[in-house]
Amino acid sequence: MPGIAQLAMATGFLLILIGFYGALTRRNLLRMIVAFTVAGTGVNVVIVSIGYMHGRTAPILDATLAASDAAARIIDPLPQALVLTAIVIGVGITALMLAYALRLYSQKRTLDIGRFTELKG
Amino acid sequence: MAFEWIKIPYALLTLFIVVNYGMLLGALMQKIAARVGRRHGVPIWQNYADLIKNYGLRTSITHGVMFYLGPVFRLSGGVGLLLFVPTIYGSEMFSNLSFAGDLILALYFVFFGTLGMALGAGESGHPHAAIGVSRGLAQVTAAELPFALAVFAVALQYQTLSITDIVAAQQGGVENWTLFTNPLAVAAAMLAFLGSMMRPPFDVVLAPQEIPIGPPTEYHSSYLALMQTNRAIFPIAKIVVYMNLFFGGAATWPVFFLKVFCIYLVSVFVGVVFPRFRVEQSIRWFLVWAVPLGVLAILLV
Amino acid sequence: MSGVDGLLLSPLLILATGLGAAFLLGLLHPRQSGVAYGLTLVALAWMAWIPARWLWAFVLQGAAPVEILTAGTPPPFAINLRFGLPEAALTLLVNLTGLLSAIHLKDVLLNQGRRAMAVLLVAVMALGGIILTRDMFNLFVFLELAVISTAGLVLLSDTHRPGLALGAGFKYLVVSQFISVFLLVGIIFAYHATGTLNIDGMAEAGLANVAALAFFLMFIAVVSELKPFPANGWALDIYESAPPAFSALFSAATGAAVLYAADKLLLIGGDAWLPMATAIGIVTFIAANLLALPQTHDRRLLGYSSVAQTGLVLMVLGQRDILGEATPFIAFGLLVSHAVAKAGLYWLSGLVQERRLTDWAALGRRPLLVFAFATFMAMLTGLPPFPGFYAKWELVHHLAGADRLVLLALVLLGALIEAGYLFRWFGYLLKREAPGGETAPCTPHKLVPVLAALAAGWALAWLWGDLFGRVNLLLALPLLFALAFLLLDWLPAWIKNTLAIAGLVAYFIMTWGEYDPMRLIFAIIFLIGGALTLLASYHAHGRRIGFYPAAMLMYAGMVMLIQATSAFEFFAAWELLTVGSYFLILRGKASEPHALSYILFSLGGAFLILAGFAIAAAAVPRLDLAATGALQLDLASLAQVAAPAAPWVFLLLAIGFMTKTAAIGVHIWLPGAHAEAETDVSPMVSGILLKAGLYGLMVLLLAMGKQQLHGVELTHALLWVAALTALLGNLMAVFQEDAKRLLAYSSIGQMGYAMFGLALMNHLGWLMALVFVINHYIYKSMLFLAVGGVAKRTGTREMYRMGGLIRLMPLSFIAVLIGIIALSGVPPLSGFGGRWIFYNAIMDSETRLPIVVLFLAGPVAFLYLFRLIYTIFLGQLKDELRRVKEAPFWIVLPQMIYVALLLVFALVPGLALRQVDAYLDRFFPDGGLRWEGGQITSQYGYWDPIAIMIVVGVIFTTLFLWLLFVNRRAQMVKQFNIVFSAERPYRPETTHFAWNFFAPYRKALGFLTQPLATNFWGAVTDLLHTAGDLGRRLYDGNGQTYAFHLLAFVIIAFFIGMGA
Amino acid sequence: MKRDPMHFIKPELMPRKVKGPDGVEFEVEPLRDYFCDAPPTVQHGAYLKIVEDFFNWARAQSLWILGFGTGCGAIEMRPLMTPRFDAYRYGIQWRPTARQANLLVISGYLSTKTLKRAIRAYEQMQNPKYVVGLGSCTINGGMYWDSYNTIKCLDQYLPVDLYITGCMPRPEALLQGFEDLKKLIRAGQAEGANRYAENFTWYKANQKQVIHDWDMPDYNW
Amino acid sequence: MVKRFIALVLVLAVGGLFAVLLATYAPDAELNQTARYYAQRTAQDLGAANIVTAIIVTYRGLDTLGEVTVLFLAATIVGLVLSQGGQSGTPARGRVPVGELLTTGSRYLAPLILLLGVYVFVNGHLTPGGGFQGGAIIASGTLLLLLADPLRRFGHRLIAAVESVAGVVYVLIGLLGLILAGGFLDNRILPTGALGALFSAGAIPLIYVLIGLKVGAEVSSMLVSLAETDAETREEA
Repeated sequence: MPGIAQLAMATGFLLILIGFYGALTRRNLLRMIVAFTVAGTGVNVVIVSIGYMHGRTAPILDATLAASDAAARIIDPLPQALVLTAIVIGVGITALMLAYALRLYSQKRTLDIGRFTELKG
Repeated sequence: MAFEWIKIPYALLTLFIVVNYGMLLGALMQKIAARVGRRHGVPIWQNYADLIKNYGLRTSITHGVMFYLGPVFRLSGGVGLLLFVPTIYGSEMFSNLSFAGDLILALYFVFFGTLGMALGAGESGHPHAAIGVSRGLAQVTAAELPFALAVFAVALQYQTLSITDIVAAQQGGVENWTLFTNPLAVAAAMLAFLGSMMRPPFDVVLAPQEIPIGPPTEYHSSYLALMQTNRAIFPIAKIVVYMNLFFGGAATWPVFFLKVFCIYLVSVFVGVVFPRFRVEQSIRWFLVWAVPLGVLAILLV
Repeated sequence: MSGVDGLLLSPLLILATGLGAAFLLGLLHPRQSGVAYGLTLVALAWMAWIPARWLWAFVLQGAAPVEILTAGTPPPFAINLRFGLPEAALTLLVNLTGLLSAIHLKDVLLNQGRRAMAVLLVAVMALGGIILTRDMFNLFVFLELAVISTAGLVLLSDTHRPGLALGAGFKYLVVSQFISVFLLVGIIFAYHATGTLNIDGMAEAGLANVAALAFFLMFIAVVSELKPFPANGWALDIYESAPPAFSALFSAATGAAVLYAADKLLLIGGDAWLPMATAIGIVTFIAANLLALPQTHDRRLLGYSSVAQTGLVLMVLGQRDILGEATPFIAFGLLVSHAVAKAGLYWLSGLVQERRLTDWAALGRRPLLVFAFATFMAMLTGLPPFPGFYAKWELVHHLAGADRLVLLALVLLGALIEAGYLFRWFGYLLKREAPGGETAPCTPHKLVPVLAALAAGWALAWLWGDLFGRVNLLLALPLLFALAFLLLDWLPAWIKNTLAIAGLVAYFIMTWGEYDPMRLIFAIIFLIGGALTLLASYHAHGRRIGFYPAAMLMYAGMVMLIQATSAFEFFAAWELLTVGSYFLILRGKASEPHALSYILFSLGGAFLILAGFAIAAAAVPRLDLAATGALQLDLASLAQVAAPAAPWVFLLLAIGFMTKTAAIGVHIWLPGAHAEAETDVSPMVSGILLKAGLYGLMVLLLAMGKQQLHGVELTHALLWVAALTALLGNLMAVFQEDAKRLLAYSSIGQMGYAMFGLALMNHLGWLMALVFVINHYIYKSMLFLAVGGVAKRTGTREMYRMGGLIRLMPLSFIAVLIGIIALSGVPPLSGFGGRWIFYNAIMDSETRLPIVVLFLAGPVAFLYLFRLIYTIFLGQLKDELRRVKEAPFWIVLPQMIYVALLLVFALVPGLALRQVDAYLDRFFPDGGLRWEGGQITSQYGYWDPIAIMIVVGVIFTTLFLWLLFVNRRAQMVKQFNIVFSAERPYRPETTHFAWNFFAPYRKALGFLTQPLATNFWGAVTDLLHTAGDLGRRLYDGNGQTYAFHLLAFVIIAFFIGMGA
Repeated sequence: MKRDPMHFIKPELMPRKVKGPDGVEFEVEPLRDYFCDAPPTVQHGAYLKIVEDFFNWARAQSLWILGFGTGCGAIEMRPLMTPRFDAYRYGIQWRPTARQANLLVISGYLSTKTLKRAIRAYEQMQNPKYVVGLGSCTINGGMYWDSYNTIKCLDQYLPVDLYITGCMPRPEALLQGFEDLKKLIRAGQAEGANRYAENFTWYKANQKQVIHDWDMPDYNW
Repeated sequence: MVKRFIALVLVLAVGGLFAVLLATYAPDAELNQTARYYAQRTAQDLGAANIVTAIIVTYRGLDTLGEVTVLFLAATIVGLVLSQGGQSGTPARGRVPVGELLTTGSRYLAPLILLLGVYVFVNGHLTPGGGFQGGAIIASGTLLLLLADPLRRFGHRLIAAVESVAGVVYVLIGLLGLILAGGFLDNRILPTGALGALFSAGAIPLIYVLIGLKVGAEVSSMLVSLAETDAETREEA
């Protein structure tokens, strides 16, 4: 029976596929960037779903969770650390692409990617 | 086979005999050709008269050094070819200067005269001379091939390149001649012989009217005299090579005169009958008829 | 220990200084960009100094690789960085390129402000991170850092249309988004499977079936960063639009870093994934080179070339299983050559205004930059003495050893295509006339990186020579002598000429003792003959920049060729003389296309020889592996090549050597190359260089003797090829209008004769070949010099425009007269000797038919020889040539020496041939000649050269005296005093019969001279170009299409990879 | 040189400036550069009379006629080559080039234009050379006695050794004429070439008086 | 039309790839060795309550350094890209007047948002969240201010200074870790203190504060740059 992890991962993969399809078919730059963000979120969901273990709690040591029995009760903290970095990098690239899109628009008054094909061959 | 001083007078003797025989034979052949045309033909001593007249001419012009040396090259080619080949088999007297080189020397020395003459004619500045030379050289490439093949076949057959050995192998009766032991080679050689004798089927080089006698058009008086002496010696010298290679050589002078006459007659015999070939026709003729014979000769030896 | 363990030298500092400096720049006031620039340079310099110091420690002081732990906890739980020899070398390469690029970008950085400097610092730091990190996710972070900084740096574009760079940057980001998705998914699933993010941890855990898919995603993502063939449109747009300094950084540094990352990944994947890496690598190498052919934009071409080289290195990494411990030597050799050369070329492109390849002619006037360009080009095509050459040698040998011949063929094919477009470009640079625009002002900051790359190139050449172990090419005396002329190039020409001649003669005196008689002949021709030909070079005034290094390189190559004992020395010498002669031929005014076809055929031949040696080395039974080393194939040991490979080795080597002697089919380069070369270069190239090919054939035939391939006797085939070459070479010469082309075709014919002699494989056949070698050198050099002198005086090479020069240029006439008498084989002179030995040789040869072809070729020589001398010297003198002076003294002098040499060789052939005749007995016992006094007797006939000369001389002089006596008062007349049927010739031009001299002959035998070979090779090149054009249509400039390509590439790789 | 109709010189013979391959300009004077303008000299026979007689015998025996037919007489010369008359028997032969010929037969009327060619052909022959005139036209103009462009008396222009009369002499007459010529030669009286050399200026004056477009050197070697 | 079809095929193929991954995925019953190490050793070694923060700041400190550089880089390049654009910015087509509700609300909310952001990244090592989340909150505060008053000018000099100082100090702490403690970015250069206390877990809180400030400064500088593109006047960055 697909557990929560598989369900989350499936949605993550689905998001990635939607993101890819959007990026490949939409000609507008901004829509492409949005599609990439969707794909990025999908990846993040997948990463987080990897670390999930049934019936365990978040890796924060506090009153309810003593340091000693942490190993038995917490889920895998590493993916969460990785996802944080992945998100930040996603933000960085998206910001860059938006800036590019802005300048490309200001240059040719269009956002259609098909119009920026001076470099070819 | 070393050099002795006595060989020089002997060689000069051979030269004297051959020059005179050449003059007379040339006139005789002209007379035969005339008689074919039911003309009486020139007197037998006509060549002498022409020679002396040309030597006797008082003035001459020169176009330059190479023009001046042309006839000298030509005649020394003829004389050299004659002397490098032993004329009479077996006699030390008449083996001339053949100690210097063998069959290959004779084969290549033929070109010495041609080259010199071509350069002389070139210097004359006359376009007809150049056209004549270009035709002559073009024709000689095709004409020489069957002869070279025949010579190679004979050399392979007798496993030697020295002419005296080849003649020695053909002694003892007519059936030992190369004519009968290697007929293909002789056939190819004789076809090539026609090409090299400047007789009508292949005399587009000296075509009298079209390009006034081709290369020698600017030559006269003593130059022409030298060329006439060569025209007497050179055919005989070439025929001597043919005779030694294919027709058993000559042990004595009468046999020599007879065989030379017969071989010379072959070219005259063909010459009086056929009209003149253009250069590409003659090249094609040689490559179609003479060369296959030569190739067969090599393969079947 | 070795003084490298201080904090300031800790490898981590590479990253820390980069970051620290980037952040520090933020503090500076915008107007202090000068200070910021200084800080950036200091930071980059320090980042470069650390690995340099470590490299010194590793190499010389034997320091051990060091593990750097972060966060004080052991690796699997924290990120660790390793710093061994490879990392040190790579970081040094990256940081140095970064520093030099920063210097190159001085003015761009200054006006862009401190932000651009920060981006540059971070970019260099990121690449350092990729190399050092041993953690997968950390690798992902640094990769993304590199991507972003690349996108940022592309914007500092100096092209006048900034919009281009924007488009390229955006496409790059689009593609990198896809790549990062795959990489992240791959990493997380690999983590799930192995429980660790550390690369070494993953390697031990090993990736079972499911994890294999995860590894595939990671691997395909990193490989996509390496710009594999279908999915590299974005990379080329970046190369085209980015500023050159950045492209240098992008191609050299990023390429190297990501390649090392791919290597680390392959560590994880293990041997199962090597075939995929190889496949992607080789496909990229071939396809990128093919697409580079039709390029006209210089930076895009460099882009394709760098993509190709990266593919090649990836392929080498993929062959790690068979290369074993040689992998670093080869991979680094190729990578370093590519990096230094590509960076250098990009920095050079900064100095050129226009972007078309032909506009690089503007550099043509600067010798130093031309030398730099030549060095970079030589490094890229792997010519000696550069690292690429050693690397290619090892690579080919290992591939042949592991019997991967298809791969070997593809590598060589790709290298040949690359050589094609690079040498074509070098031709444009030197020969096309510079467009109006001067090169960009050579400000020092743009020049320093180029010179640094140049110095690095030559230093690496010396280093790789040492690393190679056996022979370091740069220590070979002849090569050093040639390179010394590079430094002396500022001297006037005559001093250099004297030096060159002295050098050649001295070297001959030093080494003539060690040659056996056969090689002694070649040594005499190469050295003494070379010195003689160089006499003609005194006629040139001024400095003749570039002539002497090229000439000395050729002579060095040739001398090393005959001194070579091992296959490696032989091949190195072969390529040296090819390169030297290429530069020599390229000096001719209109010689560019011909020099290109020359170098392509020669390199093609050289690659065949390389393949031949490699297969031979593989097939030689490994008795003494340890002693001589696997790859130390001696020329002599060619004989023990095992049966199945022997005929193929023979075939490859024979074809390779025959491209140099211009056998029919591969001869089309010769006429153009020899005709268009300069007056004193033609004799060198034609008289001396062709003998190198013959020497190669001799070595081959001596070593391997007769070979059978599918029942066909290879020497028999060689016989036919030689005969056809002789006939067709002579026939084509007959119909030439250009004098030098006529002589060039005649060389083809003569080489046909010489090869025929060799192919006869009997004593006299070889003797004939040697006679031809000597004869051909003497009369061909003489004829080329004579015709060159005439062409210099009359200003034209077309024979029908000359005529009647015998009175004005008598000495040239004598030289040509003696030359043609000798060449045609007419008795008194030495040509006849060759013919006489030929006849004796064919007496006992078993095959007869080729001899028929050769007999026809003989008299044909008369035709073009007479045409040469008649149309130039005899016939009618043209008006404009009436005041022509005799050829310059220094061109006539060698000719007269050659005339004397010919006469001496004609009179006393024994002087040269006696020892070699005895020497040949060792290989061909029967059929030798007996030399008694003047007479030479063979088994069949006899020949007495002195007697012939005397007899002919006596007859000639007596007849001449007789004519002089009889014809004393001949009246000297002028050119129009001819019997023109009682008329007067119109003009000299119409009376000189020279144009289409053998028209009837062309009607008869013209069909034999159809340009079949030219059409064939033309078709091959057209095919390659159309393939290139078709390929180029793949990149239509649309970012989305590039995304499609990437996904398609991933899917295809997946199906093929996982399927296999 | 204004175009004087009487002294018209063809353009290719006009002096012209020419630029050599090395860029040096120089003057080319065709008439002086292309043609040798040395005058003919009197050539004496061999010192000994016996040798000269012997040579004269040879000269008589091998008469090489230049194939140069001008007037209607040329048609009479053709039969001599045919079997019926066969001049070869007497050592007579036709040579296509003037160099090798020693007998010039002017066979009939001679227009001034042809005279120019005849002179050139005659001057290109070698000493000793003989001229034979056929028919009355060469003697006194014949039926063209009052024509404006024919040569009335050949002797003023070329040194004629023998005339064969008849308005056109038949081949037999020609043969007989040649026999007479042989006697002259054998007697040593056929020194036309020397006569031409001795009063060369006189001949040249007569010729120039008739030939107006004289655009060639005085003596055409 | 063909393009869509090919896109669909490709995406489905990639989907197939992911499907294989999904099908063969089996969640671990037990923590793998790396996670178990973190679970057991974080408390006693680093003294940080929030294990994820411990991993982010110390164990995988280099990643975080890399991340911060990514953001710094993105901000710099965005600034570069937009400053290069020159005056080609779109003319402000009649700015829609900002609603009264937004202006007053932002004036009230902005300080609160700022406070929340500071709280989040100060308690990064104790409670969920940390430098990045806090930085993002501060940036959202700046965004709110920008929305309220688009012509508002922020002192670029200030933002750049904060950014640089934070970056440099962060690197210095890293180097200090190398000198004093076990390795680069080791947090034990300061006493780890009691678990759960504000001043515990060595240098982690200090690093997180710096990261928070830096991220806040960078993201807001990006937003400001984007905002300025359509503003008429532009003073040199």
